[in-house]
Amino acid sequence: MTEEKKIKQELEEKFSYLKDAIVIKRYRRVFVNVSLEKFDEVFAYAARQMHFEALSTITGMDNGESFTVMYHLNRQGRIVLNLGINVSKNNPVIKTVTSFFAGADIYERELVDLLGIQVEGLAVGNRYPLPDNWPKNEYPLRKEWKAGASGKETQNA
Amino acid sequence: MLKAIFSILVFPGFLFLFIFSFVAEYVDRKLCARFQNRIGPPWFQPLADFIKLASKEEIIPLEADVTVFKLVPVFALTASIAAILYIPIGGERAAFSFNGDIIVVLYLLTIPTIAYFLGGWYSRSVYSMIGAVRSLTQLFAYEVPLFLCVLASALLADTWSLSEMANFYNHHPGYWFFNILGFAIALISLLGKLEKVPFDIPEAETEIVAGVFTEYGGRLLALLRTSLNIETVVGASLFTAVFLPFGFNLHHPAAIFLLYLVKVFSIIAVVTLLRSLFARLRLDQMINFCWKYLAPLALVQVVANLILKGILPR
Amino acid sequence: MSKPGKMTGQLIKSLFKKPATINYPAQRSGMAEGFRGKLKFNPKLCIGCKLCMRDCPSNAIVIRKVGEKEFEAEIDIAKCISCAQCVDSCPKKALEITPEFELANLDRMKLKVVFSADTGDDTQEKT
Amino acid sequence: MHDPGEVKIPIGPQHPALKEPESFLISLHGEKITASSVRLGYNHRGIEKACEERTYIQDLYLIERICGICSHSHSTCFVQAVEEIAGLEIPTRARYIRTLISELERIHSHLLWLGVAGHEIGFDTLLMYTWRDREAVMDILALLSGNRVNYGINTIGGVRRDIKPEQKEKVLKAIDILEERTKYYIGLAQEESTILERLSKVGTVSRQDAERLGAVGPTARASGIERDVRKDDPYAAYAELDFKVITSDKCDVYGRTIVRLGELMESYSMVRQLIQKLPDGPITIKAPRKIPAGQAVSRYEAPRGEDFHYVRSNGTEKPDRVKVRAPTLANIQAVSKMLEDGYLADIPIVIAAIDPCFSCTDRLISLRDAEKQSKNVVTWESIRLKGIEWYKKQGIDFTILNKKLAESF
Repeated sequence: MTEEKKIKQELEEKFSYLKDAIVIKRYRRVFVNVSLEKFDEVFAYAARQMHFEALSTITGMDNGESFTVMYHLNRQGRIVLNLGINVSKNNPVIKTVTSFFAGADIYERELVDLLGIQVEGLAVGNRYPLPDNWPKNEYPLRKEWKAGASGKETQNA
Repeated sequence: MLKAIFSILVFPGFLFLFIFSFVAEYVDRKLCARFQNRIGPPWFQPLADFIKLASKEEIIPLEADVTVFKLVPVFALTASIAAILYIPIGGERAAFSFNGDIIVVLYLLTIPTIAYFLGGWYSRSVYSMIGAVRSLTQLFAYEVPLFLCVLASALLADTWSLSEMANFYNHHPGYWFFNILGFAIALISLLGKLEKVPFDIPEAETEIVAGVFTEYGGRLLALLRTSLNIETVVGASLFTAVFLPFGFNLHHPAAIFLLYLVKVFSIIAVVTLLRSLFARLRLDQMINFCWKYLAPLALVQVVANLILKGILPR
Repeated sequence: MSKPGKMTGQLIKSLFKKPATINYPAQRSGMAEGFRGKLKFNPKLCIGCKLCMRDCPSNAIVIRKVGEKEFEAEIDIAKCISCAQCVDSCPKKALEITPEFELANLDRMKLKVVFSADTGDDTQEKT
Repeated sequence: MHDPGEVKIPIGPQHPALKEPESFLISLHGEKITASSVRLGYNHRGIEKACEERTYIQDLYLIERICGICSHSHSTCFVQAVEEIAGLEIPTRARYIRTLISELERIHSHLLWLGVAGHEIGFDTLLMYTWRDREAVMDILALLSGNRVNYGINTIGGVRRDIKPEQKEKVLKAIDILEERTKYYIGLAQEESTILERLSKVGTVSRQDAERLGAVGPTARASGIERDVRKDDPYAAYAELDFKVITSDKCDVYGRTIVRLGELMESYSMVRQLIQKLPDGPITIKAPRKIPAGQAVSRYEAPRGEDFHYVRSNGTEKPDRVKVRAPTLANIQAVSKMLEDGYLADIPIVIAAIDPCFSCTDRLISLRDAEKQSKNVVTWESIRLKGIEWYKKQGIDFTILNKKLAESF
């Protein structure tokens, strides 16, 4: 059995609700969809027990009605496990993963700035990557956001 | 009186040094470029730079002390020009001399560094201030070996006047060779004095922008750069008198002067080679190096000269 | 192991070597064959499909119809990134890339170049 | 200064040590660093958003311009993701050419880094020599791809230019020269005392810390982490090549230098293998303009470390989401750790040692209206006029000279 299949089997055995949520796209690429409530235990299990010891990045996406936040983990640089969660657009709140990966800090700040997703437990610090005088409630990576009016304000300030 | 004014304003004073410093800068830059396998600047580049800077607007930081800020380049320039008057360049005799002028020259050569410190400190910019502190810290490291080496040479000649020293070595040909260790140490210290790699710590570009010169621009920077170039020339001239005192008995004064030029350019060439050879040291490494190696070796030279003074025929 | 001044030999050797740099603009090194520089337009071949306009990543090219089966091209050199995607996209090979790369100009307006529909010669746009 | 013991010094956004705008605020006690903080984002250009508004073909060139040095890295990484979604299997020859360009790019990037490192420690001679030698590989890249940077060799479904037999000869010749020069630099780095003094025991980051902070590329490998996407998750033609992953357990800037120099030697051998094995065949297959809906993760070992792209398509000509994680973003978090207990003088080289590329790091955002006029905004033209006016008042007039200059072109 390939390593990818083993990962799928292990996750399915441990978390029965993941039965249909795991897709092996190709060798070394495993995509998993998790609900927001169950995310913590799956993520903790993957990071601690399954030894996915590196976080490549976190991708935030706007689906129109909701956001998808995808965590790209890898094991020894080989297999990439992509854990995706759906977050409602009305109340986008997720928890920080900086306790698992100190380096996640900057990726989470990106979610905050560009999509307006709140990250609980994120330490106070410089914002990234938008300027400090960027107007509130302007999130450029949201689909409805268009470059124009808000950009000018910050440029003049 | 007229002769004195001529010495101060024309030769070997202001005008001569002014032109000579441009030539020295050109030689330094061109050689450095050739060492680095580049073409390098055309001959008029230093002059063009000077004119460009001199025609630029002067910008003085809001928080800077205007008087000190403006006076510093003038201080630095005058001190280095004053120093050359006591250094014999066209023969055994300098324009002026008295017993003890070695000390005066050495201190006149310290004034530019102190001036840079003041200029940097009163610029009130963090980079300038750090540069100022660094230049002063560095001063204490290279000054000791430099002074010791010059004094060692004076000890052997048993005089405190540069002109008499030249006279002594001229009448005892070959004696200057005993100072060769001191010469080497002094050359390395000179790199520190002129703030060149590996001791360009006070103006380390990648760390503190330009150190004390960060806030300077326009005419003031032109003056500062000229004073640094003049310092190079004066330093090299001092070395020719102290460490390479030979050939003063040539028949023609022009020949003696030509020999002097050759000596100065050789020293500049060595300085250029050294500055293209190394990476910049850190301040702590530089101080360690100066106190651990240079100062003890300079002391060895002093002790050796004291012994030699007793043995050698006078 | 540690040797100060390891590069001395190399430096002295360089003194007697020809410099690696050249005195631009008096001397020019030129570019390799196939270098992507300024575009060239051949109006005889153009069929006005405007595929080049659609694929251009920086909207630097405009094809205009000036008569029956006659087209002229306007290229904004300031916008053109010399990727030559238009050359690949063109089904009739009406566009070509030349190795000319010294395209800077003191006047921004002179960077707009129009290739006439008759001869394909380029003229700077007068505005 | 109220507290004479502590000075806060800004390194950036404009600073000679940084080639790109990024800001480090350093607290100093004397020459010692007591605290540091980093502010990124000055280079944010809105590329991720812009990608969503352009076609795949246009995105290719946009992505390529994320960064000048690792342009091929980003474009290959992106194009691999798109090809994976579209289910395109590109020809072997195209894979080899892509790999060849990527190794040449690594050579060019590492030589550039060596020069920059030399400059940061005040060794300008080293800078001049390495950049002189780098011209050899730049010429080769210009010959093969048509440009010195932003090669534009990739297209969806293959590569755009083929390699001719006589070009192979030139590549091999240049590689011979470069190999000899690199051996010299390896000797230099191991023996020149001022280099050793400045690089050893500077900017250390232990293996545990590097792992915890997610360091990638040569930064991670210099801390003993044997990780290289080319080996771990082979793409393009790397599975068919024979090469070693260079690591060092020195954990400091010196280790990073040695790792990069070692990688140069590996790259030379790889380029030779690629030229030798280069199979015949087509260089491209036809790709659809509309990419079917799907998602893909693509990884690529850029000269600076793991480059990571995520692409989601929705069945149109334009992608739905493009996410780019450049290696510098992963490494920048280790910099604060490296700066701890260091000296002010070490800051430039420590920052340079991760080979930062801030353009890569800050991609996204807003295309601003360039036509905007405002009273507060000073245009370039008005600054120029003011300058001319000022000089005229001083009695200096450059207009005649300018005209002559303009005529001479």
